[in-house]
Amino acid sequence: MKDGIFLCIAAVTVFGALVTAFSRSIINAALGLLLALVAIAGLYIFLSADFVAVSQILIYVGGVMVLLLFGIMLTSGGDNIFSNNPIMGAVPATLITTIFGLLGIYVVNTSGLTFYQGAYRATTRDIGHFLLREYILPFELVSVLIVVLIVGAGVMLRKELVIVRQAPQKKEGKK
Amino acid sequence: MTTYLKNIWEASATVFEGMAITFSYLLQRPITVQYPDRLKEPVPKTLPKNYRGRLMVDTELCTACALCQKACPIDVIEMKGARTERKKGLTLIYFNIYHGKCMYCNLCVEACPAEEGDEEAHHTAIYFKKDFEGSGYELKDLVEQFIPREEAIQRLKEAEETAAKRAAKAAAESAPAEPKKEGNA
Amino acid sequence: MTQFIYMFIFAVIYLLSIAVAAGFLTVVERRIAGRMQSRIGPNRVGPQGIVQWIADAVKALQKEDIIPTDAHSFLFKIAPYLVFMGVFLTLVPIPFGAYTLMENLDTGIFYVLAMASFVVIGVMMGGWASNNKWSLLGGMRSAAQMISYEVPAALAVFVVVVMAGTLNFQKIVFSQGASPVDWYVFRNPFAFIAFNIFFIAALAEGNRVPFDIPEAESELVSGYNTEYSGMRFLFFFLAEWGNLVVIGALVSTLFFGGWNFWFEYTLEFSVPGRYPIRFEVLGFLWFLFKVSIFVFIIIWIRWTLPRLRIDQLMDICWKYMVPIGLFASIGILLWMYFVPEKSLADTIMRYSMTSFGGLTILYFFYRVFQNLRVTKAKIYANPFV
Amino acid sequence: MNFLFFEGISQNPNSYLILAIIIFCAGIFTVLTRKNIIGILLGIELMLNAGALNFIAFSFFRHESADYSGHVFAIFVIVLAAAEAVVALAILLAVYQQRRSVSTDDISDLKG
Repeated sequence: MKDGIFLCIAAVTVFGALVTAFSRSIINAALGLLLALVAIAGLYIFLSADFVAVSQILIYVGGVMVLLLFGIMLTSGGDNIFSNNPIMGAVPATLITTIFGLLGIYVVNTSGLTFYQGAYRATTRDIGHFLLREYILPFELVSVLIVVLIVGAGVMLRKELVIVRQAPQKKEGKK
Repeated sequence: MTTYLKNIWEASATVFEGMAITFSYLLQRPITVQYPDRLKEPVPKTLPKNYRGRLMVDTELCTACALCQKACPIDVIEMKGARTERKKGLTLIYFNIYHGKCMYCNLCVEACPAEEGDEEAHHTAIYFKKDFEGSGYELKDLVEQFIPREEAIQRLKEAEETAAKRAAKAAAESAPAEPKKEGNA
Repeated sequence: MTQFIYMFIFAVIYLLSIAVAAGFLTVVERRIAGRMQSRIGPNRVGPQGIVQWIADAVKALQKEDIIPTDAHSFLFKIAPYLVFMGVFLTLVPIPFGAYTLMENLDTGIFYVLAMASFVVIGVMMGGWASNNKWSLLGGMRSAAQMISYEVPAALAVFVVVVMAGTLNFQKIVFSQGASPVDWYVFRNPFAFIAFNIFFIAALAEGNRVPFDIPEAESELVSGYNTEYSGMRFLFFFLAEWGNLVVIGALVSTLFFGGWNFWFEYTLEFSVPGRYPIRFEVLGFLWFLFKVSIFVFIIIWIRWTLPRLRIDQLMDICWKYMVPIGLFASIGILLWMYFVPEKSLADTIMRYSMTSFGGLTILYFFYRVFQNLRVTKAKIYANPFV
Repeated sequence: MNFLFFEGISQNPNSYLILAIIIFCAGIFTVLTRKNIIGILLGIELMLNAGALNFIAFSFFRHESADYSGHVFAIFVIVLAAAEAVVALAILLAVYQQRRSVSTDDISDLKG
């Protein structure tokens, strides 16, 4: 039973990732990514990481994917969503991907991890302890980073600072 | 800062007051009446005396003078009167009212010469009922035939017979007789 | 495998009950709206119109399922289910009693915040896939509004989490008592502020008036669900009214003691079998009572306040609720540090807050009766006309 | 490839690692073949997720119940991915305001 559910979730993950990679429409790619992210949250639950799974859904689905969809809708507005790269074509991409895949399989074969039937454990309290004891410095650095990020993103989109320059001879380049 | 706090205070206070007002409405009786089946008394009884509902014709009283038809500015009334042996004077052949067109201007009622009733139940031959539920499922439901179709056909036949009889009688009495005035065409 | 079947059966029961509750709430909302506007509301189908929602559902089911030309048909079809899923999944960890819950998740309230984000995606997808400007505008506004108001909601939840020391709903319920003095709202001023912020943010996340800009009928012809018809439209509605239940349950669990009915309830009862079943039933009814009060308040707010403008909405979120939420979350840390539980100051604060709350309610009813006296209306409290 | 025929495939570390490889490769392929900046962002998100999945898998299969460093790292990865997405989208929108385009071919001023 557990294996069956695992296989289903893994299949959904792979499907989502492949849709992201091979779909020609950007909105379909984004939705494939959404599927993959949710399925990866399911995999986290298999690995007894409930807090990380919920964070994954909260941040990716509720935050990142909404932002990405916003970006897609604001910039392409429904059209111009077919955008594969003709210069960096599929052949070199496939080559590089294959190299990375072989490398990964080599690493897996030499990982030395063994079969393990772990029980489900509640992790929230322990993660809290780890974040505020061992990893307090990175934690604080992340918070500083986020403050910088909020201010930076705000500044970057302020109207006065965007230098409105003439678009390179396009019909729609009014603004 | 003071404006900030003042805004917060005003928001909560006004929401509080507004909710008190709406809650007070929750404790009042709704003023809606449940038409048409849960009324204390039927609506026509509560209407004023000069309420103009649907047009109605008293076919017994009507003298088929066609004054109302002439008075109507938008041809709501379609009627015909002719001489038959039923009664003295003109008889109604048919009387149709197009309710969809009527604009309740009262001109036909003012023109009507035939009146009946005392001070209380006074009405002319054509008058406004206190009835307003005239909706129907088809367009032809808006045409009211006060004399049913079969009856009208019957009366038309009678009128033609009478006319033929009178013409024959007139021809028998005197050849160069004055032409009788027939009912309205 | 048997466990899986049990889970499936429970899920179906939950699904059916949330659907019935949502349907029933539509009738209740229309009746209350009617009374607040001096009219009656639907009262024809069944006694007092109580099965009006079935008639509505049957009518909607008979309608044609229209998919607009040039719409992205797959997204268009799947969006209402995503929205409904987002609302339904939030119900999983919410306890309706000591045993009446689907799964006592350890991540509890965090999980609820996470699942609510499916609603955002669904609404955006529905709006985009409709190929309609109004729908797109509604979807975008809705997404902006929901992810903005998640921030104050999370801050308010943070206050509760700090006070309870856990994310688990059952433990949050245990750490509050049954009497109003032990509820988190009346523990200290910061928790009270957090309650207000959470309630307002939850309203905004559920797209309820006065924050219903995404579906503003008069500006956007009902926003992201403009193009929907029949069953798919009904799913949006189910989600909206199911969300009412979720908001009510969340507020009453986090701040108002949850299902905790018995006054001497202790943790030892949480061992299965030790907790008497009559307390379970009483607690369930008590919880439902609290939920229905909050649902009533939400409906009541809807028929009291007008809709906000989009800039006012963002102002309220970023200029008022987020700073106040930050203030409350820092304040609660200081309060927890300096005022230990069951100290004198804590007790005084609890009792004074509780009496303050009670006095506010009394003053409210005083204002209500004053309004009645001003309008010279007779009191007619019978809810059935 | 006999790892697929293990009795408990969900308890086998290699299945998770292979999944992570597949996801990572899909991410690399996406980054390399997309012209749209947002498409490239999607690929980066996939790659980051593969990394986080590896962290969690390693943490789980280390057989030490008290060590949650992998989870903490995964959380950092998630948070930083969100941060990166925000910055990238802010840059993207600023670029779009100037150029009315999000294609990498049109933004080639520094190419020389």
